[in-house]
Amino acid sequence: MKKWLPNMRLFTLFSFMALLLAGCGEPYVSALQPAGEVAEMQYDLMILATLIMVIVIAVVTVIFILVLLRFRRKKGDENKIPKQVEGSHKLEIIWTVIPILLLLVLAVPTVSATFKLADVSAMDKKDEDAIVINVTANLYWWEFEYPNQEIVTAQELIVPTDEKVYFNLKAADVKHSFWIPAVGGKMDTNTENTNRFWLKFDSKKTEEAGGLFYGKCAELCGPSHALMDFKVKPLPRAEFDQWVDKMTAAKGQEKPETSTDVARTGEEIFNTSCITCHAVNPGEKRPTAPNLANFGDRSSIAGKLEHSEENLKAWLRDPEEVKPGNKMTGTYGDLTEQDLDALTEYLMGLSVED
Amino acid sequence: MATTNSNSGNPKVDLAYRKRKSAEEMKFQVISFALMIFLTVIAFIAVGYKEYTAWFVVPFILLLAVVQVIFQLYYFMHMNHKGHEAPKMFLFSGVLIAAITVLAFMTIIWW
Amino acid sequence: MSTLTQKKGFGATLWDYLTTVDHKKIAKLYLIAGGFFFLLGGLEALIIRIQLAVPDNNFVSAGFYNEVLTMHGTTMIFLAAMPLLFGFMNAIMPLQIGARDVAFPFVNALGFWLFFFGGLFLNLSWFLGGAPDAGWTSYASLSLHSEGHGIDFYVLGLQISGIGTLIGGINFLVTIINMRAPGMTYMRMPLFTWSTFVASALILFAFPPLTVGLALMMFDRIFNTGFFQPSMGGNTIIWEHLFWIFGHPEVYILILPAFGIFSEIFATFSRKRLFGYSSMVFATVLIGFLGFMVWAHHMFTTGLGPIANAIFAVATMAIGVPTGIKIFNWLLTMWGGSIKFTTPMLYAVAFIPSFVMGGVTGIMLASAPADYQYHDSYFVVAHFHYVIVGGVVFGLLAGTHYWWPKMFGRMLNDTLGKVTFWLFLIGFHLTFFIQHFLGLMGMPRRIFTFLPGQGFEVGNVISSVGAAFMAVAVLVLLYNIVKTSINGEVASADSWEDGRTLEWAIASPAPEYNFKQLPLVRGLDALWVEKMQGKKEMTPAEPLGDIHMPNSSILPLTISLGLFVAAFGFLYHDEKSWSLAVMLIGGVITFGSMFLRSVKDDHGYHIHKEDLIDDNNKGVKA
Amino acid sequence: MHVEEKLTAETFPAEPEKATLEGKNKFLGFWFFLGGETVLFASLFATYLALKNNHGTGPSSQEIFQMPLAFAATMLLLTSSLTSVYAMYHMKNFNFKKMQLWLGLTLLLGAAFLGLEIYEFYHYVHEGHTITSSAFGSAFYVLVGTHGAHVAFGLCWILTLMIRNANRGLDLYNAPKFYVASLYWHFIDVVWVFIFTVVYLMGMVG
Ligand code: HEA
Ligand code: HEA
Ligand code: HEC
Ligand code: CUA
Ligand SMILES: [Cu+2]
Repeated sequence: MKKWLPNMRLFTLFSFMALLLAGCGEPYVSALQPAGEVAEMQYDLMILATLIMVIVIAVVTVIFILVLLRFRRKKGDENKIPKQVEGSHKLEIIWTVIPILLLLVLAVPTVSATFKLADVSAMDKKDEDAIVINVTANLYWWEFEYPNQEIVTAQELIVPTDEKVYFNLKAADVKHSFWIPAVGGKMDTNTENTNRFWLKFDSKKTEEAGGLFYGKCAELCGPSHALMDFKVKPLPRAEFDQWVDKMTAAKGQEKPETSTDVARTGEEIFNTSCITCHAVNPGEKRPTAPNLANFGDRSSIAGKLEHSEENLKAWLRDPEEVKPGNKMTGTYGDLTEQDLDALTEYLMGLSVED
Repeated sequence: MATTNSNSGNPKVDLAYRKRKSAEEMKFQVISFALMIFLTVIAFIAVGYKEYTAWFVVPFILLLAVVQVIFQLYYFMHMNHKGHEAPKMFLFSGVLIAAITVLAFMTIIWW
Repeated sequence: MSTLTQKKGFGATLWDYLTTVDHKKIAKLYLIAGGFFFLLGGLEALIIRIQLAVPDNNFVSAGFYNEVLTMHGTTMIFLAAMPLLFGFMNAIMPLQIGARDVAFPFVNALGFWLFFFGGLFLNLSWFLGGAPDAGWTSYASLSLHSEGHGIDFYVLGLQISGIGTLIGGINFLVTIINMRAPGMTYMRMPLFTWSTFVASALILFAFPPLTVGLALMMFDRIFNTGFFQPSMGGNTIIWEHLFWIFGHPEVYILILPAFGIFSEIFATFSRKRLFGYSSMVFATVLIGFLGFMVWAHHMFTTGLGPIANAIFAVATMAIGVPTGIKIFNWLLTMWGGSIKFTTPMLYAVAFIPSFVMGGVTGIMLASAPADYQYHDSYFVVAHFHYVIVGGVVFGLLAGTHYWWPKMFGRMLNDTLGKVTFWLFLIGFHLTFFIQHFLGLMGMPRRIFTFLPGQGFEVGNVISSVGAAFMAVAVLVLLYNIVKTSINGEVASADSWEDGRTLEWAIASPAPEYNFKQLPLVRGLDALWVEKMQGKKEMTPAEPLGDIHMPNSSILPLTISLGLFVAAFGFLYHDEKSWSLAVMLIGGVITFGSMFLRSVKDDHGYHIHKEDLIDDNNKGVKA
Repeated sequence: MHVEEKLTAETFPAEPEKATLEGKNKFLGFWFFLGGETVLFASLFATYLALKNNHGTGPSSQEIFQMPLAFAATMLLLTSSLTSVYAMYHMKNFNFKKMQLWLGLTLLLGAAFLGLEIYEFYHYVHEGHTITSSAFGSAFYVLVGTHGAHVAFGLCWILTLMIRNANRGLDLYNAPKFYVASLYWHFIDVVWVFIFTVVYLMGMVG
């Protein structure tokens, strides 16, 4: 008996399904284009499940079509009384046992993956080398703290590629959920405890996706839940380390350098109106607002707008227009167009890169 | 219909029989009451007497509570009588779901 | 017509319905109120789909979208699907078991009015400062954070209507156990009755956790307790558990009666007895039982840990087995039958592939690690609309066409019915199939808008077009109802000619006492058994005698009205000076009515034998 | 047979609560209701168990619970369960007077229990243990308070029944009502058994 034959067929079907589903969506947001070990494990489970489900649907459909074609009431049969069948034990056993077997095929990898994905034991070992990031979800913005490196950033997550990155997840106000679809499934940020999980960012896939992944909030959290996006920038380990060094270096400075006069005016405005909420030192955590230390290096504004001067002005002019219900609206008085220009110049200059 | 429960044609005889039966049953009720009081006292003593560890006392008093409740249900609430099949089934289904709920809350909400 | 229901003026008819305790009239009330809420929920769905048709849309604001979304889910589940099913249970189940009424006619009416006033209260939030906006699940952190009174409306409204549902469930249970006609053993009960039974049992055990959850949330919001306040040592996850311990059984409360409706329709229009009757019963009970063991599959990403996730994942998958038994039994019921494609049968037939699609995506969701991806994405939205619309709504539409003649005495137009069917079927798949892919492509659910450039545009516009098809379908159905109630074909007792169960043995619509003489049931599909022996009607099990009937009463309405009034007092308790007075007035109305009910003996009345014989001459058979 | 028919000890059936269809329905429906109540209280107990150690800055259970008080309350309620059994015993024997007497006793014991509970709450509030002091406080008052509300409702219910039927005596219309009221009373006792065990005793053990 050729045992490999069904395997072969299964394999073909498997790859066919994979092909069908891949290429769906954009590589920087789609769970169908997995860009890391976690997403891949989940993707494989999805494909396996889909495969089983296609079998189930196929069986049902075949019987269904046969029934509909063969047993419709035809002309002349109006008075026919079909045989009143009570049931069949044999058939009933068949359609109890086969689904159980199919489900077992799904259940075993499910259980094993559940435990694999929950394995964060490296976090307890105080492994110096393991990258740990404390994520705090706030109403419509994300804070990323690197406790071992003692630096803080917001809105744009920077991680090393091709190694496990561990996350502590917590919410500051209401429940949110941390999700980078292309890289792995989500984990809720609760208000009363810290959840932990890990992700891995594949360097090749990062490149294919253009170097940047989209992250999302996946738990209804208020009006701007839809806009509570963040960006993820995976870097090769060496570059990541460089970034950390620059951030650390910037911590030492009293205050960020400002180059032009306009920027200096901006700084003054900032120091009167904004500093109460926003920190500009990469070592400082503020529960009130995103840390802006490396704002100039980001690829988006408030997680949503493209990073440009006009958009920054638009945000400062009326944050409510951009993100309804956000916590910055109406907290800093009116700004004139000159103020906006100055602030923009200043903020765009907040950078740790050269 | 009132006399469908009688066995004999004579309601007087029947009444005497029934009264005797009720009295008999009442005796059991009083006994179970005494036991319930007894169990309660034991439970209070087990806790009041501070020598035992919680690992022993908690399951022990829970057991006493369960026993006591069985007395209530079967004697005071007559679940030992016939005609209680449906109540039994639904009460125990309720107890099962109750147990799952409590168990879940004690195990998977730990923070 | 019976001598007791002659033509009346509008006022008298209205009063009749406000005070009725007749299960058939209460059924109509459920159908009207539930139907109204379905239109409302559908309107909200249309707003959702218009807003999401194109990226960055401004049709509605973010805050308003959240209200619409929350009210769509809440209205559809609590105020449309469940009451509509209750309508059919009320109308049909007593007939199917050969009973003259339900066990507690008064409580039956009370259940309806509680539901109605609860739903009314909830929807008044639109006009009184804003609807609830934390999703139909109303997770605690967000709902405690939510400003205004929206969530208070949710909590109090659902509490009131929930009590109504609970007592309705108890009523059905007792009816089925105590009121079956002679010979109607458990294993001869039609499957719709069986599924009513199991669904009622689920209601009995699932609603108390919701009651508690809502009460705790009310205390937290109104009296500043700390159940869900982490700063006070509270824990929001408790709400999630309580909600889902209720919430998961709830979805089976919805689907099981729909399964029951389909079971009747398959057998009737295949002219064949249900294949594997006893395994169908067994599977129904098993689904109900397993329904209580799987709630945490809605919380895989909450962080319960791998052990809990693994257990709940496997338990959830197990439900696929009994459900599969049912699917195959239905297919085999049709196998070898003589299938007639009436409108109800079309829905039943279309239900099979549609529901299986939704069911198997449910099994996919049950795979916990993969659910980390699916959860709170449009994949889940697709899953549950496939099971809910493809299962429950199809069931409701099928039941509407199937039992309409029995309830209202006129047939619905079959051609228009088929137009509705095809439009709805196409619209349904158009709307929801594509959503599976949207979810996998990274689109979260409950978002009021999405930004361009993420690949979500095409899918969303297709989905919105589909919703338009469904809307047209519903409009055609409404037209059908209006048209046929003016000049529709008058229905005979056995309206479909292939009726098998007892409801088809009596006139359409049924006389107020249902069965003049209780029927003697001699097997499964009682009427069919008689028909096969060449008889046209049931053999009576008792001689003709006086029939005992319950009295009408306005008290169910006033009891519910009192709670409705008192709820306003609670809502504004520390805001308005009149709140305490309103609370008291409401309390007086409710408790006063209850007091009246308990001191005034209510022995009902009798329809006399002579009047029944009279009826006979006018052509009503029983 | 009519439900209002005047009966004698001889004609009174052995199971008066189930002699009519209305009675049977009431009996069964009430048991189902108790099944639902079981789950309701389980949800409250579960919540309490999850939160009982989160007393924050307020007092913990060990610091405030008073064993003698809990013991006295327990004895009162257990005894009231027995008195209501006596009442049903006399109902079955068609002795209306004695039934009313024992029911009256039940009411007194129940009222005493409720009095103790109110006193206890009053005392706790003075100690700084209130419904808003911590999650523990909230869970405690809502669980024990829900039970207390059941007791209060039971008292009103039985009292109404006694007054309403005082001049009428027993018949098959009110016998099921008395019967289910006593079932309710026993159920309240069942819940209390778990409250004194889980809340008070386990609260002392820690
Ligand atoms: C009528 C309503 C209904 C029904 C019947 C179901 C049925 C099922 N549901 Fe669904 N579900 C919902 C309504 C429903 N659901 C709703 C409303 C939500 C979202 C709530 C919210 O968050 O707002 C939800 C969410 C939901 C989740 C959580 C997703 C998430 O939020 O992350 C999960 C996870 O396991 C799940 C699983 C299932 C399963 C396994 C079934 C099973 O019962 C399905 C069983 C059926 C079949 C499997 C098909 C037939 C079987 C065969 C042909 C036999 C062979 C089959 C196999 C071998 C697989 N559902
Ligand atoms: C019984 C349950 C039920 C039913 C039947 C439906 C029916 C529909 N649902 Fe809904 N839905 C839910 C239960 C249900 N839904 C739940 C529980 C949620 C989750 C909510 C949450 O996240 O909290 C949800 C969420 C939900 C979403 C996700 C929103 C989001 O996450 O942001 C969407 C989006 O497409 C949607 C669409 C639809 C559509 C198009 C229909 C269509 O099938 C509707 C078809 C009906 C009509 C189109 C009616 C026609 C009306 C008219 C013709 C107007 C006449 C008007 C008057 C006279 C008043 N639903
Ligand atoms: C109440 C405190 C508060 C004040 C005062 C405040 N902000 Fe903000 N700011 C926030 C919050 C909160 C956010 C995050 C908003 C969101 O994304 O929902 C934010 C976001 C921003 C962002 C986008 C950050 C990013 O990483 O994309 C910029 C830029 C910004 N603020 C600049 C300013 C400037 C300039 C001022 C003063 C003129 C100011 N803020 C004053 C709270 C404040
Ligand atoms: Cu944060 Cu949604
Ligand atoms: Cu579920």
